[in-house]
Amino acid sequence: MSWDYAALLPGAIVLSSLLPGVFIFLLQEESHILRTVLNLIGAVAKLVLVALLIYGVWAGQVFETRIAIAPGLTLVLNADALSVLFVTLSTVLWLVTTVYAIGYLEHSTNRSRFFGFFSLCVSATVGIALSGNLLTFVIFYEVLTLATYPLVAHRGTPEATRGAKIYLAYTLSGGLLLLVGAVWLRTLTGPVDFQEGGVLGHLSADVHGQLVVIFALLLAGLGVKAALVPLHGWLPQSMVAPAPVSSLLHAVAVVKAGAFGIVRVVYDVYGVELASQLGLLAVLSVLASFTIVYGSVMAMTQDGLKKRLAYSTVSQVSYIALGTSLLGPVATIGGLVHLVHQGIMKITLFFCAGNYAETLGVANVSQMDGVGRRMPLTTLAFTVGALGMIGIPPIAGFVSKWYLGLGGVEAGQHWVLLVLASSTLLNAAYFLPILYRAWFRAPPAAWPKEHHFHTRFETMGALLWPPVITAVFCLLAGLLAAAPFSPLEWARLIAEREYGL
Amino acid sequence: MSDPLMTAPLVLCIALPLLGALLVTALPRWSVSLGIVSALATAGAAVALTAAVWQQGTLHLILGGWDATLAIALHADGLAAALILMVNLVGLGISVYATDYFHDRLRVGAFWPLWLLLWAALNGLFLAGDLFNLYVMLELLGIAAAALGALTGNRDAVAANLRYLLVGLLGSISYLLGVALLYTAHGTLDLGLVAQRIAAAPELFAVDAAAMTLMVAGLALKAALFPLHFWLPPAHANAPAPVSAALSALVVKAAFYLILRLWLDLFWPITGMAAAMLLASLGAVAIVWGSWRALRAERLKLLAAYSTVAQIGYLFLFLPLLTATPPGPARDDLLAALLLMALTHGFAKAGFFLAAGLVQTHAGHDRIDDLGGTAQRLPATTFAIAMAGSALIGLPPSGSFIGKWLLMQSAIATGQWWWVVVVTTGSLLASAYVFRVLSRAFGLEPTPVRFVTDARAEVPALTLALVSVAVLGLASGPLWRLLELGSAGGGA
Amino acid sequence: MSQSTLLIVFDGVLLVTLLALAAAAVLSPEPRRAVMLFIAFGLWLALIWARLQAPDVALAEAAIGAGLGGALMLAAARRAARSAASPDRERQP
Amino acid sequence: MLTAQFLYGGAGLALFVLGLWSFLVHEPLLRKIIALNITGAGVFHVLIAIAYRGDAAPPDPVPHALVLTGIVVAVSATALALMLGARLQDAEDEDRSR
Amino acid sequence: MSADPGAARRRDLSLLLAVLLALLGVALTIIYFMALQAGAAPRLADLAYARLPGTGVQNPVTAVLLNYRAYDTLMELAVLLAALLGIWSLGPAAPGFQRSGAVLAGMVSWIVPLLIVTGGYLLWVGGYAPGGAFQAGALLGAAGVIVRLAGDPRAGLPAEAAQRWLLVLGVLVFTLVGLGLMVFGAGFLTYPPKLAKWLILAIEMAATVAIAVALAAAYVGGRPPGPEARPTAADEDAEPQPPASSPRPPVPGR
Repeated sequence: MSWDYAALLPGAIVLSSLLPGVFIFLLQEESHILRTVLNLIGAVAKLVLVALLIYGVWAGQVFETRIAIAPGLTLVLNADALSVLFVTLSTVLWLVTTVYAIGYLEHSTNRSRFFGFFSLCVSATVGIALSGNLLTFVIFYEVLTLATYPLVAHRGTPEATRGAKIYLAYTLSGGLLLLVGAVWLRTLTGPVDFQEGGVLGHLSADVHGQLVVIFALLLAGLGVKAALVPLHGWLPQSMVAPAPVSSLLHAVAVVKAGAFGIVRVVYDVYGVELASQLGLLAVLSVLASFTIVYGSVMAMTQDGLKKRLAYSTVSQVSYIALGTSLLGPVATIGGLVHLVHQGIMKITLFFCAGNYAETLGVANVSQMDGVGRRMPLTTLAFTVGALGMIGIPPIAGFVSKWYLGLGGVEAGQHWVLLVLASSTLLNAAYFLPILYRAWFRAPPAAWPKEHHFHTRFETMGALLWPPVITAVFCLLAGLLAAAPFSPLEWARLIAEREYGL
Repeated sequence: MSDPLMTAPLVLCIALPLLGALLVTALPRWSVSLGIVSALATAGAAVALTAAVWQQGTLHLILGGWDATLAIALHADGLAAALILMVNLVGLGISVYATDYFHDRLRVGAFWPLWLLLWAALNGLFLAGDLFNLYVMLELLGIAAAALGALTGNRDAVAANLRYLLVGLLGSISYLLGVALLYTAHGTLDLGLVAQRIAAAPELFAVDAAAMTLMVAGLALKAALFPLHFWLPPAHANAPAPVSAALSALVVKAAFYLILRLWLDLFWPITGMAAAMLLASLGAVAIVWGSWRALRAERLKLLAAYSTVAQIGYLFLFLPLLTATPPGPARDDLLAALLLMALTHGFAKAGFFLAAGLVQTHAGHDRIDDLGGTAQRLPATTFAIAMAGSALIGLPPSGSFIGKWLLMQSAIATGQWWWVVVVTTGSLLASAYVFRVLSRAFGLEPTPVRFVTDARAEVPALTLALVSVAVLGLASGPLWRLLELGSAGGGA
Repeated sequence: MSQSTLLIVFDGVLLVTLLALAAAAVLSPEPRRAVMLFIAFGLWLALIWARLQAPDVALAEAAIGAGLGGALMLAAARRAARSAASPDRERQP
Repeated sequence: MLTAQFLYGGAGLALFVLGLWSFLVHEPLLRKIIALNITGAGVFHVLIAIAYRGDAAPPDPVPHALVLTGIVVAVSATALALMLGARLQDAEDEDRSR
Repeated sequence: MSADPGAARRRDLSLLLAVLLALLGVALTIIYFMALQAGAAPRLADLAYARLPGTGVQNPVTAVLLNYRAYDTLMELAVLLAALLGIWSLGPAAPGFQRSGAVLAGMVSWIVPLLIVTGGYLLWVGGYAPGGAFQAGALLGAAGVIVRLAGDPRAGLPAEAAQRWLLVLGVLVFTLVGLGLMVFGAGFLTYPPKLAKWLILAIEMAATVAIAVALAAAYVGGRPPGPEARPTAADEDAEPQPPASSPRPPVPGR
């Protein structure tokens, strides 16, 4: 274990939110300012550290923190291009969400508990992103489950406890399957780190049967968090959580952790070649496609805004899995870039949904008539996010879909276009009516439960600016897709490395 | 080896708590302060002992300066040292907690001497290198434990601990008959020498096997291996919280340690796959049955007690894996994993029971379904339960996560994949019972004012739970070194 | 030869009596009777141990095992009998 | 000498089994305690038997010492068990008279 | 025997157990025979006699108990102490039996001194003849039992505070001698041959007192009756055991 800068940085990135989290737990409930300061210090410090990391990785530096837990069992935090993509997403969105949450929970109870777990949750996500081997990945994956459970249950209502219980039942079972798969794999490979191009190439064909079973275990474990149908049941149920939690769960932490795990397993454990050869990619692509369509169909039937968004997540996250399942760098780029794009778009939508609920008491689509006039900026942000989801250029979502479609063609899987097209139609079918209501219907005489904040804007600043900022991100990610350090360019870098181009 | 300074910790680990017990017996008015001083001194001796083993390997001391066959030996290898360290740190935590828990002067006076005697017995048992001395230690342990368990004086507690006492006595008598057979056949009582003679006399297989059966059966009764666990849940659930912690975390562990010691060091040449499989199968049933009953338990402490039944089961799963694994790194991993599971459970279960005691004190009861408000009012206590609970489930980064990882790895590698099914089932059930408790912490109660409300009781619970989660999970490397130093097992 | 045979017969009689006493103690449902038989068993055991050249242990068994153990059991038997006979009068001062 | 050892030891084993049986089938506390004491006495008896080395040779003192220790341990446990039983009976009497 | 099915089932069960255990007995006897024939014959006997001259005593059993395996004996005294403390933790003793017959009272006046004298004698001869601390302690304890039977609620023992000191005396002297020897470089419980006799005697005397007091106190059956033993109401209320889940019956005040 060497203690130089390159070996410390990944660990420091995890600790930058973990330590404030621990202190926040110990704070008294009324220490509002200290808690806010700790939160922001952690978020900003992490951002600075990640910036250093990006620069270093771009410059070809190797960052790796290794801690031996026990002989042969090593905790590895390693920054490769793929980790950096996910770490950056989490870090940026955490900062935004922290600001949002501070505003959202201003008069809530149990805030020390909430922000403590909130920090733990982000630490776990960043840990997942930086994991350098399966053991580390499993550890952080489970910690994430534990850290998000209290957030889902936070409100303490019977529905919240129930939703949290369902969430836990799904994720813990999934975690166990993942664990078994990881352990089994280890008995075949010994201790190995993730590696671009996979680490199983040297195994003899005798164990290929075992490898298929192991993949099934890993996929089942990861699929729970990634909400692959039929393992998605927890996601709509956990909508009882407060809005910042939903935002984080859907855009960054939980769902993305599952999708990211699938990417890791396919590219850096099995290797695309082997996975394709074993027929694993075909299975994955079918599952992903089915999930995409199913999620969209279900979303159309929901009246609750958050539930509709939740099913939309089910559908959209599988774009990442779909991109991963198609052989060829272009599809890979599409999947990876959607990891980021879906994140910023979905978090925008959830922030807006939270604003509607918090400011006007509007929680259902049917109540949204005329919200655009009452809350124009929020609704503008919502519109950007929704159009992006549908795939209207020049918003981020278009870029993802374009590359996915192209990748499908490149891989010779033309049916992918069909999936994408039907999904796009369905997306339009459940988002456009909302936009129509919001902008073109007359507002009701009175909102269900309106709060007046003493501000000149439509709602409290801490609630308003986060979605606006993320909406701007959505636009920029689409408009500046070709600029250096854009998500797309970074995804291209990863794909080149994975395919050894 | 015979340097008295180096071997002094061996003696002090036993003599100090014993002296402490005498002083608190003779001077009941100062029992709390004398008790805490003794606890600190004992824990210090244990740390010194572990440090000594760490520095120079196995410690061996023949008392009285006589021939090894004639006298009693004290013996500390890595396995014993690691367990001693756990027992004494947990013991210290329990002691600090107890200063806050007992308020009635009479019970304070009754608790301390018995607790220190129990402590002396635990240390003595881990360090004993003599078969008959182990019997005496077992009896001291059993009597002190039953007396402590009945301390509340209520009817359920007395009835349960009376049964515990009788069952324990039966177990020790069975053990003693085994010792008598071994003395008859091999003519000495020293553990190491008997081991040599067993290895050298394969023609006495039947005698040794019978002795092993009697001894292991007797100890399995004390270790509450299914179906001999029936006495444990009521006895542990009805004892005062610090006592429950000691019984569940330490006393049961001591009986298991002895089984392991006999299995690895004494009977290794004659243990076979069949015997190992039998014990492991019972362990597997214990895991499922114990977890299931924990899930159905209505009271928090009863839940914790059933969880102990399940957790002991895990330790037995290692036996067939050890049998199937040839000496080498894989076997070292397995032994370390076994030790890690035992240590983690020690810390976690103690933390759990201490926290449960706090909940009980504050709520006036420990019915799980009605705990909502209390769990929320005591964040530190609930945290302790949560962390200890994660360790019981085997979630990362707890020590039992590493233990289970290595256990499953070995099960797959040796083709005994069915234990993986058992472990996952047990983990799922454990998650269910732990989170059944934890979900009570989320309710519509008013926000607690501060994190820690009752430091002297909450800090020990929290610390013990924290050790089981963070320290053992993330820094278990030293255990490998300790085990390497102490020669545990027929392979070495 | 004949002396050793005699000895074995003697031993046999000692042991059969011992086992009979133990069986009687174990089988007696009446507490006081069982305890009395147990004490007799203990004393007989002490006798046998003395015959086996274990006088120290014989003394201890007679005094501690049979004597004090028996006394403790007798007290318990008396308590059990009293409690069974008159559960209500038990509480009166 | 071997004969005597075998005979007496065998009787000890018989006592062990007898006590064990009684412990398992008889419910009342006092009977269980008597049974345990007889089980223990059986084991002690085995030890005394193997210590015996004929009338000519002095006996092995080590098992004797073990048995002495065992007797004291047994009486301690018996005393505690009986008193716990008495405490239990008080509680039960109380319940009944309520 | 009644004809109810439960009793019949129990009888069947006990018969079945009897058969199984009889088989166990037979198996054990065969095993025992094999063990006897293993040829470990002298076992520790010869060695124990060979080392006897250095032990400070001539009675080989005392040599094992207080020298070779003194540590066992130390812990055994701790077992006795633990049992007694357990008994005391259950509450104060019942008052003694009120009436003692004239016969008993008369017996006490001569049997108690006799027991005490015999006990002292056994303690003294323990060094070279059958006897020793345990036997002596048992006899003294028996004297206590008789005194108790004759009506003394304390069985002739002193007040609680003094009793506590007497109780711990055996283990205390034993441990302190052991530790003292360790401090002076001889090793825990390793007696120098010259001092062995006297150290063993000191330990035995302390142990005799402790054993006698413990046995008599165990017979008394609870904390010694006396003014300080009575729990106050305030103490009772402070106990954290909640009344709801565990109704604790009051300490019996018979």
